[in-house]
Amino acid sequence: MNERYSRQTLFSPIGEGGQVKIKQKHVLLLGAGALGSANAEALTRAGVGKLTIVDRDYVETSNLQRQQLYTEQDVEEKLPKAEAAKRHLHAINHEVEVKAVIMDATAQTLEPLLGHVDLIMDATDNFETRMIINDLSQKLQIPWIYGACVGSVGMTMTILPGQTPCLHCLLKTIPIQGMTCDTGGIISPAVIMVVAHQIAEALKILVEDWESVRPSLVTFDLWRNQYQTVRLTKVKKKDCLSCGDQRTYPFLTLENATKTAVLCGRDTVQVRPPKPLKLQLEKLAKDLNGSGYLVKVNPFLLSCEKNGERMVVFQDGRALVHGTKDMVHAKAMYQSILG
Amino acid sequence: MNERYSRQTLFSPIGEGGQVKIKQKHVLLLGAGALGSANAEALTRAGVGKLTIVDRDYVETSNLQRQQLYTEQDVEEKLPKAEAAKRHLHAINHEVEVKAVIMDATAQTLEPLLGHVDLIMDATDNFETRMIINDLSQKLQIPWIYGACVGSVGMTMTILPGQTPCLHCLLKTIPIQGMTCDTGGIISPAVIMVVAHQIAEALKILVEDWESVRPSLVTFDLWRNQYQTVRLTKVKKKDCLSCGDQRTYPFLTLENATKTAVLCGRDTVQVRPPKPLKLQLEKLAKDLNGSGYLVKVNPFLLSCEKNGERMVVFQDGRALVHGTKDMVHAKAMYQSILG
Amino acid sequence: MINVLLFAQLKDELGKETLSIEGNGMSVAQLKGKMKIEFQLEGLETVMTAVNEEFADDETILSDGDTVAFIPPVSGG
Amino acid sequence: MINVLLFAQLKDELGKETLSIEGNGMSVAQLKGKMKIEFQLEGLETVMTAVNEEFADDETILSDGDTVAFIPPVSGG
Repeated sequence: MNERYSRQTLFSPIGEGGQVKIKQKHVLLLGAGALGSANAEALTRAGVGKLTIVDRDYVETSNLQRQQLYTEQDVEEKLPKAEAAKRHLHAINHEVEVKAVIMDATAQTLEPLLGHVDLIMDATDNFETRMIINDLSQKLQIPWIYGACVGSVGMTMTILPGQTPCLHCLLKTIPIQGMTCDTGGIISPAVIMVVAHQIAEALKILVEDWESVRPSLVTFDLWRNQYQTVRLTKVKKKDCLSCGDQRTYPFLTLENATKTAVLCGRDTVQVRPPKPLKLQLEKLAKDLNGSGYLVKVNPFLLSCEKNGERMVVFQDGRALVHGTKDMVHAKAMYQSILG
Repeated sequence: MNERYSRQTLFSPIGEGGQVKIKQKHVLLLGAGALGSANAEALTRAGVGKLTIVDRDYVETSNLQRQQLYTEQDVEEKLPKAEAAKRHLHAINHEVEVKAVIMDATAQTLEPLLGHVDLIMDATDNFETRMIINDLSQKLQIPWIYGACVGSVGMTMTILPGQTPCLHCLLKTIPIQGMTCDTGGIISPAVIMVVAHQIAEALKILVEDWESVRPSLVTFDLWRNQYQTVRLTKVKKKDCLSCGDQRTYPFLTLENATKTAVLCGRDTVQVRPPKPLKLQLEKLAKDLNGSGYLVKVNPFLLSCEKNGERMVVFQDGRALVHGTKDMVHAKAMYQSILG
Repeated sequence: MINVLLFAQLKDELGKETLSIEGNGMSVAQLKGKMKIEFQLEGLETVMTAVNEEFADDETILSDGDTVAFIPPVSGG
Repeated sequence: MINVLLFAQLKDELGKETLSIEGNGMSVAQLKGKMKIEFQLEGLETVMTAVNEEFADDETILSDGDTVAFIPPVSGG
């Protein structure tokens, strides 16, 4: 018996046999922010065989309030999150093979990483990327675990291809103008409550205890003392384009992705959503105002500024991010505001 | 605006005003094990003014699977948990004043630490210590947050003196022979789910949002997909000896504490519960057997051995811990088995 | 009567967690429309709906005694 | 009939989460005694009891339709 995992193997649904299985598995974790760092730490402590962490961001001061693993030193060094996470994880459990991938996750960049992956953990901050995960999960038959949080609220759901409904069955269109952590704030209990559910589901999947996998969506609000599970028995749609009979995996096509382009000579990146939106600019302005942005709005566009960066958002969802030529950064900023 | 806490002040029930209050508060955290380390990390990241951590234990390999903050290096150095936690917390947020107290918590050792404490967080592993916290909370009018976990199960409850029922109202006698992490095992999701609830309640108390404090007990089982809140409106007892009209704070007296004594010349510590128990030795033997102990049992006593240490437990709850003269260690071993 | 449960920020917008509303025979979409007008609730178009703790779409028909929960989807992380 | 909900290890001991049992007019203590005999459930003496999601003591009298949850107290940490 490995002393390190003794309390985990004592838990009878895992046992010695389960621990061996956990050790043989490869988990891909998408995102190394709040949900990502906490998920990474728990999976590493639990002794997963291999962990691939994908993230496009670096560590900033405002992350420290809720993102595990990271220290003030990481902020000072402006380390990419995936790399900083990898270093801390190695100090926690050198037995786990951690691979840090610093990149913007798109359908095209993600798919090559998914060979021999047993489970995808969602720790992203937007529905566009989740819909890509959802399509890849169906295409490659890899389970994934949706998790999301904002304020004191969170939500999670486990998707087993060929068995449960998929996220596309639930969300016919990608919801827009949800609250994001950049507009609604976030407290750490909401993060770790989601992670508690995600890791419990992950362990069930890794030890192949399929019967115990939660069949419902969970939603909660820790400040308002709410918790609800929602059964999903009627949700699976035969004509779902992601998991149905005539599936096309629509979110793997370039036309359904957010586009970015550097505008020559202007130090500006244009960000364009896959389909024109109809934003409620006044509402967006109110949210951004509350969150420290300097905002101007008229019926056609909204201009917001913070920390020397300026973004102009048009009613159809198109945006110009000024003061940068970095397309990944511009897209991240866009999604941090529009969700 | 302090950039570090920007996402937390954006959360409107906290706001800038709440952040100022959090900074002014002093939290005492009892225990630096699984619940303790995760609570310590969250409170430190949230920017509490002062954090006192009390723990009697040091970091071991078997802790790493679920106890945040700690690394393989801490195990190698056999650092006391309170001290190891303090070092890691300083790297995360140097603004928080962390005080590490390495000691066995009893009514007598705890009370002197509670001057100017605004909140007590429970991260202990036994009901005896919780009943001491509960009495001190009532005597000194300090809120406390009960939290406990084992296997995939957890439980939490917030106690506001003069307002809510206390733990003694709920538990007329200290339950014995519950599952402990040493007999039932533990997975990290159960830990962090409890911590999510405890930290949400802590933040409400620290920002003095009394209306949002959860009025019910929460219990859950993440593997069996169960979650239940239990209202406590009829629980408060006028004649409760801890919070009632004729209160005597019974758990602050020496006669209600577990006693330890070194048996001269025998390299053995005797541990004696406050009142004689009536243990189900056969059941205890079964639990211990499953958890890697070498167990012998007869109708009068049970003998168990692991890692070169041997303990003999009599049916009335008295125990002899062989191979040590360390009373704190012997008591910790006793409580890790009997809860 | 239909029992309505409001989650997260919807609870704050309305100032309470639960309410009873006439809605026998209505679809979920119709109930949303009615609530939008009566209570000036914003953003009900994009919320998820559960009827008796079961996920439901806009076309689901409601009966007296049903409990309808409106749950805003969450995208942060 | 009384609806009984079994939490945590009690669910495993009985092999299911819920059951219906005759118990109108019984006290919680009597129901515990009956379940101990009928299902060989161990350790019911030390579990917490909730009746209709409200904490209840052993003397609480039960009525048909009540939901009784048995919840083992947790001490680890």
